[in-house]
Amino acid sequence: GCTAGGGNDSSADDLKEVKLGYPIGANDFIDGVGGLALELGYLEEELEKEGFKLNSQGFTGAGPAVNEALASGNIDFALYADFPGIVIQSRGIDTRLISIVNTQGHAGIVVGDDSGIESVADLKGKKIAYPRGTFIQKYLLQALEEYGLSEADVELINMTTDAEAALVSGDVDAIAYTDGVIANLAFEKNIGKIINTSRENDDWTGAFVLIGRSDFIDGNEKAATAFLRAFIRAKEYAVENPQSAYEIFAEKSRISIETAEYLYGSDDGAFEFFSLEIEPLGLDKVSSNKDFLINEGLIQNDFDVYQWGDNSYYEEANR
Amino acid sequence: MNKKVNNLNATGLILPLIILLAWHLSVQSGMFPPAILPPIGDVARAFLNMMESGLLVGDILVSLTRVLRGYLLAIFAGVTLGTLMGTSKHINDFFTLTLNSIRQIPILAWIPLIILWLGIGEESKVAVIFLAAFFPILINTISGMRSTPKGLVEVAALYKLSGWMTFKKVYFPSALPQIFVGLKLGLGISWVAVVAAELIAASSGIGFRISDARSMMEPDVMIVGMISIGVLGVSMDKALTLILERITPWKK
Amino acid sequence: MNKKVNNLNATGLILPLIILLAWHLSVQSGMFPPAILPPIGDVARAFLNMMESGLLVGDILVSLTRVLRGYLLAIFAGVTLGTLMGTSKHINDFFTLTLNSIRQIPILAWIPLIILWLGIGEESKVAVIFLAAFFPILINTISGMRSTPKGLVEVAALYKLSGWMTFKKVYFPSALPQIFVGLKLGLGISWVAVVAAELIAASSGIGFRISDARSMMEPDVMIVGMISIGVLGVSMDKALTLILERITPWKK
Amino acid sequence: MRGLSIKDLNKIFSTNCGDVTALKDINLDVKKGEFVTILGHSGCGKSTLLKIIAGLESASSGSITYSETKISGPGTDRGMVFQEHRLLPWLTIDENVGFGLINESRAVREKLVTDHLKMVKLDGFHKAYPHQLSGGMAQRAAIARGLVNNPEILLLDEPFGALDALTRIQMQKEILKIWESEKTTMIMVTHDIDEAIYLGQRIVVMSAGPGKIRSVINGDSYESKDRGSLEFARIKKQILGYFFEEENINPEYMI
Amino acid sequence: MRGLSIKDLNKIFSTNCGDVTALKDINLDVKKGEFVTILGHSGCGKSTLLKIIAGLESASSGSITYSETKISGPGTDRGMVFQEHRLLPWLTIDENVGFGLINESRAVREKLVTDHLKMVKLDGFHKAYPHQLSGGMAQRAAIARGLVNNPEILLLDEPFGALDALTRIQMQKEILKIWESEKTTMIMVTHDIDEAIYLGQRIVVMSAGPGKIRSVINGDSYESKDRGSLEFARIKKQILGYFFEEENINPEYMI
Ligand SMILES: Nc1ncnc2c1ncn2[C@@H]1O[C@H](COP(=O)(O)OP(=O)(O)OP(=O)(O)O)[C@@H](O)[C@H]1O
Ligand SMILES: Nc1ncnc2c1ncn2[C@@H]1O[C@H](COP(=O)(O)OP(=O)(O)OP(=O)(O)O)[C@@H](O)[C@H]1O
Ligand SMILES: [Mg+2]
Ligand SMILES: [Mg+2]
Repeated sequence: GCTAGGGNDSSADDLKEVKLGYPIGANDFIDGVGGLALELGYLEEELEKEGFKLNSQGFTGAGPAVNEALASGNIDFALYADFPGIVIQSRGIDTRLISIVNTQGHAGIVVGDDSGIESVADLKGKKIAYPRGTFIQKYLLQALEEYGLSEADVELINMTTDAEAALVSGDVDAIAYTDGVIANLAFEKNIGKIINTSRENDDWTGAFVLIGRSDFIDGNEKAATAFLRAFIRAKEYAVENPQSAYEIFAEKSRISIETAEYLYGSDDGAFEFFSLEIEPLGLDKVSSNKDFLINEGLIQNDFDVYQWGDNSYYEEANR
Repeated sequence: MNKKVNNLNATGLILPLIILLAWHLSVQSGMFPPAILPPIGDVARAFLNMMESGLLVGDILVSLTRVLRGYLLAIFAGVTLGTLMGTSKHINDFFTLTLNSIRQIPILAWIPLIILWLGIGEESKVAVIFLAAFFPILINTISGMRSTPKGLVEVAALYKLSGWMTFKKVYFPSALPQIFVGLKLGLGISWVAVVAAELIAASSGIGFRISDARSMMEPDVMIVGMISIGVLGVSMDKALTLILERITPWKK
Repeated sequence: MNKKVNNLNATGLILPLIILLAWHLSVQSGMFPPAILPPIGDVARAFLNMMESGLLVGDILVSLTRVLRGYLLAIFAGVTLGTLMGTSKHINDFFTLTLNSIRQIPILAWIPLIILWLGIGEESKVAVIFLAAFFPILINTISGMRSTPKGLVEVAALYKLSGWMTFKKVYFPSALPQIFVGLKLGLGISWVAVVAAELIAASSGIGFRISDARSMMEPDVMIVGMISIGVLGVSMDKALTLILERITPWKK
Repeated sequence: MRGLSIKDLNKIFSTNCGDVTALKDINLDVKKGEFVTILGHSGCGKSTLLKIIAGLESASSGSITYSETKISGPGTDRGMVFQEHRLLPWLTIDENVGFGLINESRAVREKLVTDHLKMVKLDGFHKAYPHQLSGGMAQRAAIARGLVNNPEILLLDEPFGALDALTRIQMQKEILKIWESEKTTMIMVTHDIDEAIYLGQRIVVMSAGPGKIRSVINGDSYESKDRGSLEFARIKKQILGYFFEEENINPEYMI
Repeated sequence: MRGLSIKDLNKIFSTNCGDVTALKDINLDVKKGEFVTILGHSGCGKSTLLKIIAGLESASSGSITYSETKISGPGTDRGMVFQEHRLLPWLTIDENVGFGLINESRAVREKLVTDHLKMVKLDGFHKAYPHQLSGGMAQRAAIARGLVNNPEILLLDEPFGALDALTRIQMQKEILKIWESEKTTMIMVTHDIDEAIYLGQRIVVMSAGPGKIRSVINGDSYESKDRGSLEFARIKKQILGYFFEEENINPEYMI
């Protein structure tokens, strides 16, 4: 990589580069508090204060590429759902869980408008598309169970991409996907209605995390702290100006303000779900997600999530 | 003949061995993280596991069926249309612009439309493979037909051979070596496309296994998948070479 | 000559017009949901918006640079290695097995290794395009070299032409038409691979735009991307045809 | 008229060095069953003329009819042996020779092919491929192909050019035998003056630049078929005279 | 010995119909500056023999030396004109003719090419491509290519087969002129007995199945160069005798 862009700016040259990777679905933007910190420039500012220069990079098509970049040392930090983080840690790449940025990653189920399906219970015998190996898989199984259905009662179809085309063409009856996607389908594109979301049960939600390579963080602890500081500032901004925060989310994700409010306004602008801190509740959730992955045979190596998480950066940032 | 084949195999094995050695040494040196480039032993173990559980054979059969269906369709359509386009200027003019445009469009971009038209069953996976294999076969067939010596076409004209007979006796055998270049390329690309095809609602198949292993960071399984495809592809390619030799006895 | 080109364009436009009409009618009839197949008007509007904002031109320039770099590298490597393999049995034996295996392996499966070796910058995107374009060029070059008439090679041997001069004066011009078949296929595939390439850490480029629009369910933007690639690809393909005609004046 | 009639025929090729007039104002009638030989400098349009008669090239202007019907393409009434052998590389010799007999039954085809391969002394090479034959052998196979389906007019473009002296004499006799028994109309291009006189009832002498008919000589007398006769020598001298008109070579030298 | 020496040469091809012995026990010495012509039935191995001398084919057994050195491949001391013209389709006629002069300066090359194109009467076709020429014109260009770089031995494989009578005579005279002025050793395959006697100091008669040397005839006397002489007729009769040995054709008929 040739990064020597402006050779005469000596102060910029002295800064050490920190590379952050995250999955993107839309317009090079990651949802949530991280996206807000990036968009508002806080992340860049905080890192610069500690002598770092931010190089952020979105990865189309989510998880795997971010993990590959992290494993091969092409990025230092990753901001994404806890599932890929668990996968990479379980694969023996030495990483550190620095922050649980969101303890309420939502998912939902959307069906065709005139399908006659009103609740999860009606899904008996139907085809449901879902992305295998993500927290949505866990949510879907839990939701089905809650409504008295087992895996055998429905036809589950693994679709990591293009599920919406299958819904539109009638090849599947329902899609389980992330909150953002189903809201987009239901409210923006008007091609379906939401029959269930993880808002119903906090156990069904996923978590979003910031992790970093241990060999980078050791010696560059200040970079990790700077991330947390920026996130804290972004959360404060959102709490103080909820309306502008919704606007930013709406604009960057190309959705309407109403949809943004639906997605982020569940606690009326308190933004409690941007926990940032690594507290026991969040760790429990991550740990149960890890257990799910192991039970499903998706990963083999167990590890201790409570050891993985390291709240010292949050504490340092709050000091 | 037989001796030649053996010779080829011996020389051909040098480079793979060098690659294996380089792989082994670079993993040993700790240069690459095993989460991306695992030790050869891990791959062997993953292979044995997948063989034992029947997973690998199952995946191969599923993907092989898809590849064969898409590829055979592509041969049929590519050779037929290629013949028409290579021998008739009108047909050529009619299709060239459209096919040339379609040819450039990424396969991944087709997937939503393919799902819309063909659903999420086998048809759509076969269609993706067809779309990938069709163009190399088409273009090589056209070019092969065009390079048929005019003198020989004149001989057919002289004996008033029907269009079909002229095709069978002159154009086709003349174009055959180049059609086979297309068939080989098309076959290779069919296997390349199998991953894209199995992004559409698949839960088995070697392409699905590769994507799945990738998202679960199981490079050993992934490499087993890659090697399986390599071996399958090479075997089918070799079969094509033998068929070509068999059906073109005039080429020595 | 000029008239011929115009003729071709006129006939070639019939099919695209039919397709446009079918598109229009099927959208009007409500057969397909606009979320997947939007009205032509929407696509035109999206096109104008993207032109106005400079997004489209920017994306095209980014992707064009990548395609050109990967493609030119593939031409260089494919023609060089293809010449060596097509003219020397030893070199051919040495590489065939390995390259034939690699050729079958899905590009998407290479991405982890490419990231490992080349990082997430431009190099890795260029590598994906290279990998896709290389094989059609290689295989057609080999086949073209092999079909050089032995009688003409004998003439070069008679005059004790050096290996290089024999290549330049005999093998190369003889193989040229088929090398161009490879160049055309390789070019098409470069554009097909641009989406796969831009799945690696990209935030602009026409392939990125397509993936992005796809996940955002913006079929109008997606179709603008597809058509842009189609138009670009056809123009470059046409340019290749003209170059071939220019440099092979002996072909009428 | 029953037979071939060529009127005011012109043929112009356009090339990258401008237009080339290959044939200019050709007028020639060939009666049914006649044996006409054509002599002329290299490049004077002999092959082009045969191809136009065969229907493989179209005339730029003028008319050409056979049995009162305009020739607008090839027909099974006309056969041709090309200057190059034009055997199909992927067919064995017997398949090549049987190429024009595709509509015949297998048995008939095999019989005819075997007979003709014997005639051109290629028995034993039934299953060989063209690239395994010498130049002369390939040309003999091509002659067999031209004869095998017994056309009404046979167009021969220097068919014996690649043959050795003995085979050549034998082939000349075979052609005469076929001509006499089958009443085939023969139009043969040759560059051997002796051959043209020996075989042709009429000898058409063409001149080049542009290709025109210089003269048509009658060589149908019994005398002219005897290579030792005075008549033969006279005709040869006359032809050489036309050839050497523009040159300063003494035709005597050649005889 | 200065010159070419062939000892116990054999050549066997393996084909799908089994092995073909193309040449059997060939022994022949050609002195420097000599003009040898080779006659023989089609398929008796004449082209194969020339290719082995040129170094383009290897012998199956036996030895072949030039100036005491074993021939193991082509050399600029030996030139060849092939039975088919073998012009490179992508080169214009002047580039084709200048093909063997790649190491010469541009000026020298142009001069030599222009001279030789004039000699074979192809001036005006400098920039044409081979496919635009008639068969005879292409063969003339090939002859020019063979002559242009003035080899010590020139191997000619039926070079005049496709030429018309006049051009043929002119080319024969040109070849003789070059032979006399350049002292080039010439080995020419032909199927024209008159030509073989007229040009050759010695005439090698080959017989087929397998290809062997039947006889070598001396034709170097002044008398034998006169086509009207008794000596000429005697040699011709002798050759036809060899040819017709196995056949029941009266050689008288041909003379
Ligand atoms: N590449 C080859 N493979 C197999 N057989 C061959 C090959 N080339 C020549 N032959 C055989 O060798 C014999 C001699 O061939 P060659 O071309 O030398 O004959 P020739 O004397 O030049 O005949 P012609 O006068 O017809 O040119 C023939 O029987 C031919 O079938
Ligand atoms: N396809 C073509 N394109 C352009 N010019 C051509 C073409 N075919 C033939 N000619 C030209 O037409 C003229 C006559 O050619 P043709 O082959 O009929 O001569 P020919 O009398 O058969 O000569 P030869 O005895 O050498 O075979 C030549 O000047 C040649 O250059
Ligand atoms: Mg001719
Ligand atoms: Mg020969």
